[in-house]
Amino acid sequence: MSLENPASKEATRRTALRLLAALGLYGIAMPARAADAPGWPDKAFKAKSQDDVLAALYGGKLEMSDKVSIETPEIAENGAVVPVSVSSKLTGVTSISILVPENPFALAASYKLSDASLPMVACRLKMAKTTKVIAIVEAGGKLYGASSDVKVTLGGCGG
Amino acid sequence: MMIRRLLTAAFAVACLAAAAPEPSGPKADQAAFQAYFFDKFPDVKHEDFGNGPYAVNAKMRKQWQEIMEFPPYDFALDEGKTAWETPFANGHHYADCFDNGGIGIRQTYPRFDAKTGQIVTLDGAINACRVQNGEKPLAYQTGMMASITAFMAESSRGKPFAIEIPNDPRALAAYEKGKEFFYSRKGQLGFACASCHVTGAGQRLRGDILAPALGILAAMPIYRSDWGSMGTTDRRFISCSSQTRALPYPAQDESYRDVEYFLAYMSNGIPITGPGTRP
Amino acid sequence: MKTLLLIGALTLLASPAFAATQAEAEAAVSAAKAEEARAIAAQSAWTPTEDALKSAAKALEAKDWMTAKANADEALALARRSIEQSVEQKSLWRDAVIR
Amino acid sequence: MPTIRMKAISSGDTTEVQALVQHPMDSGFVKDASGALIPAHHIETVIFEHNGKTVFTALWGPAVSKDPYLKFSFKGAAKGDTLSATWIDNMGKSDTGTGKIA
Repeated sequence: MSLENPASKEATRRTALRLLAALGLYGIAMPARAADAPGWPDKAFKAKSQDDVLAALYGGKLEMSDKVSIETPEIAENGAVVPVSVSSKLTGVTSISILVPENPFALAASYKLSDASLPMVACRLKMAKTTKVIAIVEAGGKLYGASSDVKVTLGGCGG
Repeated sequence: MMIRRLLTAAFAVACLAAAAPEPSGPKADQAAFQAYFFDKFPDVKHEDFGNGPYAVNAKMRKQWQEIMEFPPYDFALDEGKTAWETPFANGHHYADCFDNGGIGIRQTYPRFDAKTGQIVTLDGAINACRVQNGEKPLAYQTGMMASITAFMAESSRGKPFAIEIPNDPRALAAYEKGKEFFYSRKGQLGFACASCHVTGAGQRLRGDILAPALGILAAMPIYRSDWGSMGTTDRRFISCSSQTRALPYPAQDESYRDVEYFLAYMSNGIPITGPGTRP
Repeated sequence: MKTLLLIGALTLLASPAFAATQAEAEAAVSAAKAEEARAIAAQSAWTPTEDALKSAAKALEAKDWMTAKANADEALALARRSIEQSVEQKSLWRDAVIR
Repeated sequence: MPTIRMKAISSGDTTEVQALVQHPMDSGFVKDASGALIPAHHIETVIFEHNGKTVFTALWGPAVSKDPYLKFSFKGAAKGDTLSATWIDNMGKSDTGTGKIA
């Protein structure tokens, strides 16, 4: 999809939308709404890149680790519902975040664990296209990561 | 004695000769239909055909099993159960309209109705029940209709399809019309139901695995991730029509009811799995 | 591909040299509508025919006779083809039956 | 109709919780039939509490699937205990549901 392709009005329009979104102007099209829920990290959820999410959410450096495991399907049956589960062998885990860098906003979900929690979580996420999925586990103030690839194809005449 | 035996043999040969070129009729159709799928998917257990694409693709099956840990149709099931237990304004219930109080009977629909000479689907029977009790009919494609059929299907899980074609020329005619519909190419793309769900069954089309026609109705109604909601058999038929660029018929159109009758009869013996989830 | 060729041909026909009058456009639209009604009755209508008819109706409203006629002619051709399909399938479907 | 369904099963000291919440989770990137963007409408937080203590908190963006599903585990609860879940979305709507640990 290139900007130079004059035939692709739709692509241009979508790019324009994305630019608007990037500039933060996207919000003006929204109806007035209540303030975000207390404790919801607005900045992290609006970040476009993995680095920006890390900076907004943790401010630390990520180290890939085999003590973190992430499980995703190789081929998503539908990008709207992709099962993702993350677990870790680390102790003292305080949070688990899941990033989908190819989505418009990189951070999909972040979980705050308690003293009673076991270091695992499973959920279902939307993925716009074929992407890496990154799990970030925070333990003892440090960040450990693992990643996995998901192939996303279009839905259509099935079922 | 000798002559008699010869005559019997001759008669048998004559019968064979008459039948050999083309065994026909619903029974023969059903045997050939099921043999085709059992042969095409030798590793799939027969009772598993009601699980559609998940029966024939191991990778998708795993995702499905994860999703089935807490299936997204649970809310619809709850809604259906509540509606089932709530009396109509006249004090009657859905249960009063059906055999066995409506429990464990999904596998016997669609049925031929000798009074009208028409095929009655489960969805049609639910609305007939409502109208009979002074209630407005429900919209056919999604919402409450899907919730109630989900509840009824769940109560019938594991019961094999048991569709009857009574000895009535009108029932046979409906079956034949359904069969013709199933195999006729339609729409600008020139696809028949059979193009995707017989010839193409198990293959990928734009990322989706095409479900085998055998048992395809056993999972109805379904929660499709693609829809993000529940849908009935009508919704699936209508979307199939649109996908082939054929102008869809109205829900419960005679053609759709007939093809449902044909398809369900072809699946006799395949257990009900509904409600289901699909990509 | 056929549709593309058809559209190409129609575009040629719709060039100024062949500019349609209001009467021609209206006649083309009603002919297409009649044919589509037959297709619907035969349960063999196609969605692109409906789309072309909608575009034709819009063009009529906008008094764009040329576009209206082009869209109507496309709809007519599609409706005819869809009826032909159903006639062919009356016998062809039997070849697809699992035996 | 309740918007939260929970299944909490204890085995030994560990309780495995599965929850399904009914919510559109509109991303803000999808258009409706008329071509207009459907505004973002998604859950932002879900808080799970046991005996008045928060045991797990989910922070969600618009990329969480419609009718969200969540599974987690925690220690220290017993069969028969009540677990509660409260969600709040970006439009200020919220709901609380409870489930018995089995």
